[in-house]
Amino acid sequence: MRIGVITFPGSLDDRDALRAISLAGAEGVALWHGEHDLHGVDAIVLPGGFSYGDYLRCGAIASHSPIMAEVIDAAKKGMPVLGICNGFQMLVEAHLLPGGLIRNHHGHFIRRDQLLRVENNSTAWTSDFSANEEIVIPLKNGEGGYIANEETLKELEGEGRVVFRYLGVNPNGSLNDIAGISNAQGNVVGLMPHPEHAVEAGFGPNTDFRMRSGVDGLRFFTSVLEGVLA
Amino acid sequence: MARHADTVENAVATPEKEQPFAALGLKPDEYARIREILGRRPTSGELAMYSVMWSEHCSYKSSKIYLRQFGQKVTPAMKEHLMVGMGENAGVVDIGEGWAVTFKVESHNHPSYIEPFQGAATGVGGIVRDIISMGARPVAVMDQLRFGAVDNPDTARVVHGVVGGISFYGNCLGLPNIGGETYFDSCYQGNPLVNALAVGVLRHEDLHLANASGVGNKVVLFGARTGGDGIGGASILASDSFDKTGPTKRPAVQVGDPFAEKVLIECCLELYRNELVEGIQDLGAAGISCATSELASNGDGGMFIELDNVLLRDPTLTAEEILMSESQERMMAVVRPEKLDAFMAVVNKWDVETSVLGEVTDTGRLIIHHGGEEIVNVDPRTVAIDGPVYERPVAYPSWIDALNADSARDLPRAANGEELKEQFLALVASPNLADKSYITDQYDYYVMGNTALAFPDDAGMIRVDEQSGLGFAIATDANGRYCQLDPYEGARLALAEAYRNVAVSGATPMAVTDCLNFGSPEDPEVMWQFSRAVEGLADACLEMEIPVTGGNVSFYNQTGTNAIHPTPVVGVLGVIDDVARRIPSAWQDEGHNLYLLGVTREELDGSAWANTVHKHLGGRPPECDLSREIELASLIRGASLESLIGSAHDLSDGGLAQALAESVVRFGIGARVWLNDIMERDAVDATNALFSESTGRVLVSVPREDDVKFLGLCEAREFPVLRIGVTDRSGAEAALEIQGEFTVPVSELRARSNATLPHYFA
Amino acid sequence: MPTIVVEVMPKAELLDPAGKAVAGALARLGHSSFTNVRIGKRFELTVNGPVTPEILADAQKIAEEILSNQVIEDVTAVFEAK
Amino acid sequence: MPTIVVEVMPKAELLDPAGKAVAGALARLGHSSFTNVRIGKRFELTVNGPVTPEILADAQKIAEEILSNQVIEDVTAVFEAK
Ligand SMILES: Nc1ncnc2c1ncn2[C@@H]1O[C@H](COP(=O)(O)OP(=O)(O)O)[C@@H](O)[C@H]1O
Ligand SMILES: [Mg+2]
Repeated sequence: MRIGVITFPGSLDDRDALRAISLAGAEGVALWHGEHDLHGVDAIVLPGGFSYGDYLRCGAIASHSPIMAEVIDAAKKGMPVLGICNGFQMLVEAHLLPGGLIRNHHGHFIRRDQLLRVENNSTAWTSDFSANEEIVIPLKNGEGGYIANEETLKELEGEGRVVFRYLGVNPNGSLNDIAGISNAQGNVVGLMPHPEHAVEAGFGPNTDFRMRSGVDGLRFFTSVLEGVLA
Repeated sequence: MARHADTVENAVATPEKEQPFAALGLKPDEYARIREILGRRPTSGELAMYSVMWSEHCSYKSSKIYLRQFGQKVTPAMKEHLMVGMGENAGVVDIGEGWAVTFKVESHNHPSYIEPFQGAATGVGGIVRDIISMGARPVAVMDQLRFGAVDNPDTARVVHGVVGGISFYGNCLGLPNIGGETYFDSCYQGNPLVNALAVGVLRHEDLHLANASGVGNKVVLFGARTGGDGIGGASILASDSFDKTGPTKRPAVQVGDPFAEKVLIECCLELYRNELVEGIQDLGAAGISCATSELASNGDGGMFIELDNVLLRDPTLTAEEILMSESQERMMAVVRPEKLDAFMAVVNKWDVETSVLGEVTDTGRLIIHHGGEEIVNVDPRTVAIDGPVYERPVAYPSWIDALNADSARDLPRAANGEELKEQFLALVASPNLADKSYITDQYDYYVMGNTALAFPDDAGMIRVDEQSGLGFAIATDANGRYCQLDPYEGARLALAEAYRNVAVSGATPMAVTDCLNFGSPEDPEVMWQFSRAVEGLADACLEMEIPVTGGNVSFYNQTGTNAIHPTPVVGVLGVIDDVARRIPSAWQDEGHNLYLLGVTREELDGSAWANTVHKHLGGRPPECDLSREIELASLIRGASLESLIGSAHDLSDGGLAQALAESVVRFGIGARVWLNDIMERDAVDATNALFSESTGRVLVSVPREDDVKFLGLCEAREFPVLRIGVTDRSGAEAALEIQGEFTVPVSELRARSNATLPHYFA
Repeated sequence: MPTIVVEVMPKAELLDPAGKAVAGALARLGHSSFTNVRIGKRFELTVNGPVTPEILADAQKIAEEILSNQVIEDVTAVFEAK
Repeated sequence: MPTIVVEVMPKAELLDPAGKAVAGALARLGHSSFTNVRIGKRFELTVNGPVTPEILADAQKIAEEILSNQVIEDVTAVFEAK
């Protein structure tokens, strides 16, 4: 299976996403923002970083990139798309996911090993988790506060489209402790924490067992692998 | 409206014209020397160049005669792994398997006081460009910070800005921050120190140097456009040479654009990969003046530049301002004409604006044209290399004997366990020892996926080769209080501590960088401190056989007659064959034995204990036995190779007490510790057993099954070792028990340690 | 050169933590007359040549589609600066 | 309730990375009439009661000392919104 990772100017975690994909047993394909070609990939990751410096709104300028037209098209046809952090912000700006992401309520960038609950394990990117499983995934952002109007929140909650929720600490003031959401079909998932940083023992988040040993992020990528093979 | 710059022709014709050299920071004799070199008065453009390049910051005119020691006090062993030594943008060290590492620490102190956010941000940006210019991919940053008193109202302004700026720039650039230092002391009140360190990795064959060789090769400026940043000084020239309306408003501050720099990194790496540049130089202080004169000096000696080709952000800039502008995120490359098209294709791919300014010549002159006229015609070496050199007067400080005589030996000690506990808690919560998460939580260390260790571990560690696990570790240290007591010893102690911090991570120390932060060189007592510190560092490096590969000097950290404590920040780089072997600073298991390596002496002078409990600074810094440090490092390495130890934490500020506190708090696993064996063997009291800052000591945890082997190792090497406790329960019950003295729940320790910085800054 | 100003404010019904933080700071510093603060953006677009109705319309379009995110923000004004 | 508006812009002579990024995006998307973009902030301060000259003066002071960083920004306007 081939999973594309799009590099935008200012993308930072693109190489990490490619590494995660290969550790999960798939083939990573580097894609370039300026092209209109998805090179026949089966799924797409929009990686973390600060595309175009995130100066306007996070992900806003990147969401107008040439390749995003193809991504929007493919997503609407059901291709699995995962937006991580800046990628989540792009999905929101591209209106593939509802709501918006704003400055953290405490005003700072924050990096922490974040406990999450997997609220929905039937999306393309979460099928390898069990329902309500608690996982630890690194989080690092300055603008990760999820907001949406009442109606949207109700819809997300009602349809089970809140995929991940922060446990213990709400690190950025997100409404309803929302860490990640999906579209109605479940093929497009966006979240603020970084699964690609929890894929290799020695370089991941701390767990109760050992420092830097967390690999919960790997199953995002094995999930999509199995989904496509199935 | 067109402004005509002062031309060479004009300079020849008007020898008597008065020039504002003093306002530009040049001394009368320096100005006279420029006239002598040129055989005429300088044009205003030349004056701009000489004045910035001959400044203390760029020319090292007060420090040069001392820094030479770093190149002289060397043994063949010290050169063995050095691919590039002092004098280039950054030193390069061969770490094996075809890999090399380049690293350097630099100051951005003054700008960070004026505008803390942008000052600190551009400090990170500047040092990272040094690393790129060596042909390396930057892979990590660190920040060494010194602020004024924690409770001074201005300190919060500086802390918020500086930390925010480092976080913003480093995170946005995608470089993991893997460590640093944070100290508060009123001596830094008007002179905070913001040092930034960057590390890069490269394959041996990718090494690039800053020189302009090959007559006819193109000189190309790329990256951000040139604006009026950081050229407060040049406006003096502008007003002098052009009109009577007074200087235009030119800010002294620079604004950083980490996004532009990130793109520049990727663009440069692609240029290197495709072998499209012959030489490259970053633009930092003194901008185009520095880049052109240095590239030319280090190459074939000549260069012709058409200044009109510089892409401007602000079209009203004068020639002098363009020459002096410190706009960030710019690079200058030397490119073969036949490769120019390929070069342009890469920069266009990355949307990086680029212009060809001129070419390399063999005239031995740096000639710059503007508006079709010659405004600069100099021998570039006289600008970049043969600047003034001063042997400034030094004077033994009048106050230092009295300070040294005032030992902490006579300060009252805790009378009982309860008092000892109060002192312990006070230290744990003191701003210099308290938990730094308020700061470090704002730094990303995950990006790039190769961070094996970062704060709060003693050293940061990065995997270089994903197949073999080859990596490097790095730590920096400087204890300004020790340096105030004795700058020679203080510098040696800084090296010893950084060396030890790298060693306890499991890596082998290999090379040194330094950032020497001092008061005014025009003060003979400061100059004495400086000379002693450099001598101490150079001697210590020679003794440890570990070379200084580069660094930076920051003078004038002084308000009136109040100089900062001498603060020579020393960074040590080590290599580790496989980062999987890394040793954390804190234990992760219950029931391990705790050993103290090294001996404890009555050494409380300059200590955190004296500072926190008695507000005292006096006496002599702790003794520093460098051969002991080498033995200690080799012992740890031996133990690590056999996987005998679970954790290792070096003892420094706050002594054993602080090492224990940090170790139990980190993973919430308590410990039972006894002091009596230390007190008996080393003939010290409980206060010293807990708070002495004797060097050459490390606290290690060893699994029971490896006990015999570990002790055998210590015995074989005749290294002093004492079993001082065991790791204990974790969870809600976890506590640190100092037997016969006191017990503190880990939760209380954590709460105390975590509360301090948020209390002042959150 | 002529300039078009675009003003964008966070939607009134949505959270504005930055505004809230500033309001809190003002209250702590004793500036009690101000009960609420909202923080938006002001864009100044330099126009190359005269501001025609077409250019103003283009600015309006840009304001809605790029300079703001209509899900969380409102364009409150687009006008030529005098 | 009455509102005082404070406008803060980055100093003209300093780099405005945000404006630069947006200008680049506009050009790439074909909106070529706009040659330069600068991005500042717009604060709306809600006032509890009528806007007296004292309150306006206080707002001016706040604008200079709290809402802006005078080293890199200018307060370009402080006025009561109609
Ligand atoms: N400004 C900073 N940036 C990054 N890391 C920091 C900073 N200040 C302190 N640290 C980290 O916090 C930890 C504790 O600092 P410190 O007590 O000074 O260490 P040590 O005593 O080992 O030199 C170290 O891992 C250090 O790297
Ligand atoms: Mg240490």
